[in-house]
Amino acid sequence: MELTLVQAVNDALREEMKRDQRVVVLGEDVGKYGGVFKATDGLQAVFGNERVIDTPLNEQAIVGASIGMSLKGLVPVAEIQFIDFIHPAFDQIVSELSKMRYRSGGQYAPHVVIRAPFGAGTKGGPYHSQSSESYFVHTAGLKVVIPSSPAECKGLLTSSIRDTDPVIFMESKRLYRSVREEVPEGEYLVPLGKARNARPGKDVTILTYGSMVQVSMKAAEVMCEEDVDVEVIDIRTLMPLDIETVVASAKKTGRIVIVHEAPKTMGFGAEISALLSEKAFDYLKAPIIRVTGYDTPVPFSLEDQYSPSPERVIAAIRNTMAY
Amino acid sequence: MELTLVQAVNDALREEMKRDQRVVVLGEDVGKYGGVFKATDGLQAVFGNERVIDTPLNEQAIVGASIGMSLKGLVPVAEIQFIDFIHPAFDQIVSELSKMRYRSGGQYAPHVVIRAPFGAGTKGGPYHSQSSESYFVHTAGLKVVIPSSPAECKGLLTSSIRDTDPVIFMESKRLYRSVREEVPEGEYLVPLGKARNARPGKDVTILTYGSMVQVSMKAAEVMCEEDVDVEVIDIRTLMPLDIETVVASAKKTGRIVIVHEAPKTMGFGAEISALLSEKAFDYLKAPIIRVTGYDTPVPFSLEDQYSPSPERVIAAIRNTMAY
Amino acid sequence: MNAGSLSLTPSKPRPAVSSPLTGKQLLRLYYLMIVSRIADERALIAHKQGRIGFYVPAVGEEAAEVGSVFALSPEDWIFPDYRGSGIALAREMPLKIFFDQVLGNIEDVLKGHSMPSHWGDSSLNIVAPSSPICTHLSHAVGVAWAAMMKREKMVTISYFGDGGTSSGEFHGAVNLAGVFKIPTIFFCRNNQYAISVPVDRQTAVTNLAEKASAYGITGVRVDGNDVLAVYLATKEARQRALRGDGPTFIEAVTYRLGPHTTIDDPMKYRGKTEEESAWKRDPILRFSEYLTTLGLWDMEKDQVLRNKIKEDVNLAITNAKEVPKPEIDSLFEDVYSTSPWHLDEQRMEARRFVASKRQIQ
Amino acid sequence: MNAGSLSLTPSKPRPAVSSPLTGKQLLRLYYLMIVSRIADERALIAHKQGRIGFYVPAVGEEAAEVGSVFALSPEDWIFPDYRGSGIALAREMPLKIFFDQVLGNIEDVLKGHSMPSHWGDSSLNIVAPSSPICTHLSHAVGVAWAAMMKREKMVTISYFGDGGTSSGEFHGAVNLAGVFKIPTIFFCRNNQYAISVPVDRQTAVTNLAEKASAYGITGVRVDGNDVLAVYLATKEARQRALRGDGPTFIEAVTYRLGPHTTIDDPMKYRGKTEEESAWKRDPILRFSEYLTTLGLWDMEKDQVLRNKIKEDVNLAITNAKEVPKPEIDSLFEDVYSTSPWHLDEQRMEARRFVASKRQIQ
Ligand SMILES: Cc1ncc(C[n+]2csc(CCOP(=O)(O)OP(=O)(O)O)c2C)c(N)n1
Ligand SMILES: Cc1ncc(C[n+]2csc(CCOP(=O)(O)OP(=O)(O)O)c2C)c(N)n1
Ligand SMILES: [Mg+2]
Ligand SMILES: [Mg+2]
Repeated sequence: MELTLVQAVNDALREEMKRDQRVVVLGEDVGKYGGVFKATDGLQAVFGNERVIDTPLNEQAIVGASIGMSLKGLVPVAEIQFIDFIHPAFDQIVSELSKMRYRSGGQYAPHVVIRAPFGAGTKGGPYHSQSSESYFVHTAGLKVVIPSSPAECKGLLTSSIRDTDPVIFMESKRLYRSVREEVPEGEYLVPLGKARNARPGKDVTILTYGSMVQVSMKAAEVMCEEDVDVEVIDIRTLMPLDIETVVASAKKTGRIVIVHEAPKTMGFGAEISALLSEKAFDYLKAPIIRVTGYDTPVPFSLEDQYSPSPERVIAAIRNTMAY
Repeated sequence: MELTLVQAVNDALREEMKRDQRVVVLGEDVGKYGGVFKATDGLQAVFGNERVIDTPLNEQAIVGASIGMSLKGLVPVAEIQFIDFIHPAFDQIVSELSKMRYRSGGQYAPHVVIRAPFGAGTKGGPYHSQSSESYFVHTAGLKVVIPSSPAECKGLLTSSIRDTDPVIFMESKRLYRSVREEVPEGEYLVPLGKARNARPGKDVTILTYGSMVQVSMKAAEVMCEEDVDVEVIDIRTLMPLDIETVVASAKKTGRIVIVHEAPKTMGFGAEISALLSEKAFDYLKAPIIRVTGYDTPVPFSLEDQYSPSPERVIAAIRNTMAY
Repeated sequence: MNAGSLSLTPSKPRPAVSSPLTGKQLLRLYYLMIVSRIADERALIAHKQGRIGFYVPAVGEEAAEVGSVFALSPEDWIFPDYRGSGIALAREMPLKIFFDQVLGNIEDVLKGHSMPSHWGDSSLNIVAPSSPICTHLSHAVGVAWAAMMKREKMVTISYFGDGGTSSGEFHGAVNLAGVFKIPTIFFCRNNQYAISVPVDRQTAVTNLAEKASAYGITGVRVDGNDVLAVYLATKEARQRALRGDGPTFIEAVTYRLGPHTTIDDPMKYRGKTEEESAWKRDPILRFSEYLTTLGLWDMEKDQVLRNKIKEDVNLAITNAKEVPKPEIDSLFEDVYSTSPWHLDEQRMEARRFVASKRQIQ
Repeated sequence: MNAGSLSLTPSKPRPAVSSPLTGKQLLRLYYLMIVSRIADERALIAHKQGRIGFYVPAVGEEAAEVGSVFALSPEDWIFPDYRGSGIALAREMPLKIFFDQVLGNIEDVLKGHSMPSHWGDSSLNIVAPSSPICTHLSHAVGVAWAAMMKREKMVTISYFGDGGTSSGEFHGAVNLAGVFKIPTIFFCRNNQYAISVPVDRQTAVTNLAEKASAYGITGVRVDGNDVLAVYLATKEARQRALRGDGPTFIEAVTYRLGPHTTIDDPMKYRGKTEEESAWKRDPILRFSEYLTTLGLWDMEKDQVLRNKIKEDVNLAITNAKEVPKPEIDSLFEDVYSTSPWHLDEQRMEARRFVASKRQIQ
């Protein structure tokens, strides 16, 4: 069936809730309303309001209660309405969700997924556009997953729900309805921790994820005309990173462009760049280039200028080729 | 006068409160008790409980009220008891403190300093030992300052209080009482945004900050015996970074070791490494090495093993020299 | 705690026993409510026409917003949330400033940085809000605290919704204000919903004003569709604050007659009948009937006034639409007091790309 | 809300009208309180001797901790905070497990990962706490919620201090529990201080149990030095929860007789006289007098019991001290369910350095 990304989220939740009684969904407006983006549309009608729960407006309690539920054998999938509103729950995430297994010597291990839409592209201004993955990748104990297309999304969300570690699952709003693709029906899994070679190439490697995969693919197509053969790696799981795939591609091409929407400074590109200079130093033919969001909040009016465009990626590819 | 680092904090606060009526201090236990580390000891007796304020146990209100006070012309210096307990205020910091100037087009600009002790070394377990600078460096709109010695601390804290941008000022607990040094009396400023060459050298550059400067200096001394001349740069201000000093040293030595206590993945070392591979690519003679805390919570019992030791820095120096 | 419901303009119109305001003031109040209503209505239409990208209407909550602002002095600082059209306009924000903000054009005092409907203007002592719920409450506490230390006679007021009372921010700010008897007013528009979530799913206490008792402060529940009742409750709260008797939590019981924002569809979570019965309690209708009973107002005047305001609003929207968007450099302004090297670098990069329009779709 | 103070063991000893417990149970309660007291006292001494690095005593709060735990069933889950010696010991945590945790040795069930005094053990349904204030309250809500969905007859209880009621976490968790009538108990040990901050600086409401009314739940204020009153209040709360009547907020009014932790000096913020008068309300003294009046106890028995427990505790400390520290690999365990490549790499690195003891000082 052809689905948009937000429909793929819905489908994955539906399948897992059907398959596994332990799975519950909770968050603000996720029930009757089906979520402000309709990601949980119709679930309450099917699974009842005990398993699809409209909560009060308090993100820390949503995450905290999810942790508790999971300790008692449920598998909560919490929705945070926008990743921008996850910060009230930051203490729960940093102090509890990520560290509970550790501090209890493995006795109490929260099995929780937090889903949240992120990224610019929908004219949401400074508080409905952020890309906050860095905070979570830096926090040991969390897994961080970001899908780039509807099918990917279904497979990765299903795996995230089954994974026994806490997962921050970030969904690009820009992709929610802009693409449709064939998504396998029924059970469909894409493993965590494995990157995807979205476009094999030999001259330059683009390392990217989420909606920036599309942007990078467009840039790659354009570069064909200039006879530059671009490889695009869809990172998929930022933590744990598929280091083998990333390093292998870097060694092959020796020219690296990293693309993400999050701000540059301490964005995930910094970590990839550092890892590659540790693990592929002798293979690098040019400086690793980061094409990213700027180190500013996301402005309302100039949002289009904020996010990396194919043009910016192309310029980076040309730069690295010319080096 | 010879002071410890925590006394230097006290001295800087005292001087600035004397000089500038607008400066107020607030936080948990900062008043009568003088702070759990005694950083604000005696201030309430001198400046009264209107300017040295014991607050209820709520970090978000401490930061939020500080923002408000500053909009009305005060200069609040808020203490968060441990950086580990700053997370309840994370939304105030990420959504408000860092973005208010931006979203208001410059109309409302919070002039606030948040001080917090950080780092391992005092057997505090997972929640009294963290080094959280990454979160703040990644958040555009904040400045981040970490002093490495008592005199540095006084000068940098004074500058932070006078700086009109919000500053996260992180004080290494490990240094609080372990070193004493001559600290200038009266007004003493060390500018923000300028790194310090703590030990000129020509073979290898160590980039570090906070208590890791000491650790790095020890490693550097040992390396003399092996005829390796190590330069140690004390970053001081992580945001904005003194890129000139960092790049100049990297170009000079071509061999880089970055040392910090924070976890490796997405630690500040990642950003420095990425920047240097952008700006000094052709000068690098060996992979940039990061010597850091591990990607785990800080354990109670094995805390000593967690933090970078001179031995680990020495091993990194030997590795880069042997490359 | 006074949690009894205050009502001065009874639903069945009859002359008020004694109005706290002069006839001129009553008409001014009405005028402000109408401006707010029409600005919202026109903005919703402009959104449907694709002329405005996003908007948050306060339709139905005009009595709560206008009545409370009217009770303040210009030196009092106002901390609105995103649902602040009635607040901004009651503070006499010019329609030009109002709609320049909605369009985020180059003349917007917020430089197009903020989302539409996040009005603020320092010259009016309206602090530009963020979007996260209730983070501004502690700012209002801080400003009032500083004023108290400086012995300045002023109060602050923060606005938020019923849903907001569940947030940790609410708790921290109100508790702090209670301990230090901060001269501030916490003004809750209980419009019955937090997007789709009804207030009885938000908290188990039916009377939100009860929450004040957890903090040892005064709580007042007021009919939020009664502009005079709101005015009086706010006025009293202001005096209480200035007297040194601490903060007040006001619950104004009202109803959000429109959608949550331009991207909401209330029919997904509540019925037409519920909305229709709520329209019968429309605060503007009620106040106009009251004014009519007092002999201060009639249908004809009403039509003239509405037409005039409609024109003004339409013009302001059209004009705001014609003002160009901000220049690329403004993307990098106001992150810090001065631009650090990395933002200089990034600005240079951005400039390069802005010239070449996007070509790849 | 029942905010009246419950008192069953009046300060002036006289036989209780009717004790809710048998003589055997009363003696057991007393025994548990004494174990808790002596464990704390011995730990403080061991700390002074440098044999223990850090400790959080609950001296003075034994009635609150032991009395409430005694009212629970083993299947109920307990969420203590860092001041939980009486809680752990009342749950019959063996002294070995107790002190292995304090030492963080290789036999510690928490693998030495957690700080001392952060007791937890899944076999006792005690959930290992973190240090940040009140983050565990919503966990207790979640566990009870899940149990409710599974139709399991159990409740959860979370412990926290007076200071904790100011946190955003408290607000979020209690409000949520109220809305969904979650079978959980919020147990506040009001020991008058949050480190140095007295409770009247923490909140403007004098009666913390009042806070329940903000959430539409039952609030109970109980004499926290009266072990039977605490027991009864908790028992009732448990029944209320199981009946489906929702959560209870219990404020146990008590006093922290010792320091906040081993690194605190209470003389910096309160006087000797205040402490001395508080010692007169020592819950153990009071309960022993009560038992004596009942003819269940005497000085001699007391001495024998105390000596025996002292020996047990000293032995447990000595033994725990002798157990070696965890191995280096354990530093990298339990971050994830399985170790990712980067932790494998880091473990290898760490192993290399652990062999070579630190040489540079
Ligand atoms: C911390 C946070 N969480 C979620 C949101 C998304 N959100 C925006 S408005 C809203 C409902 C607010 O309801 P209420 O407080 O009653 O105010 P109203 O919109 O009814 O005026 C929600 C959930 C947000 N802005 N901030
Ligand atoms: C979020 C957070 N802020 C600050 C601290 C530091 N701290 C530890 S205990 C404490 C006081 C707690 O007082 P209370 O809640 O009354 O409990 P008590 O210690 O008296 O049992 C503080 C401020 C913390 N642990 N967590
Ligand atoms: Mg509402
Ligand atoms: Mg206390």
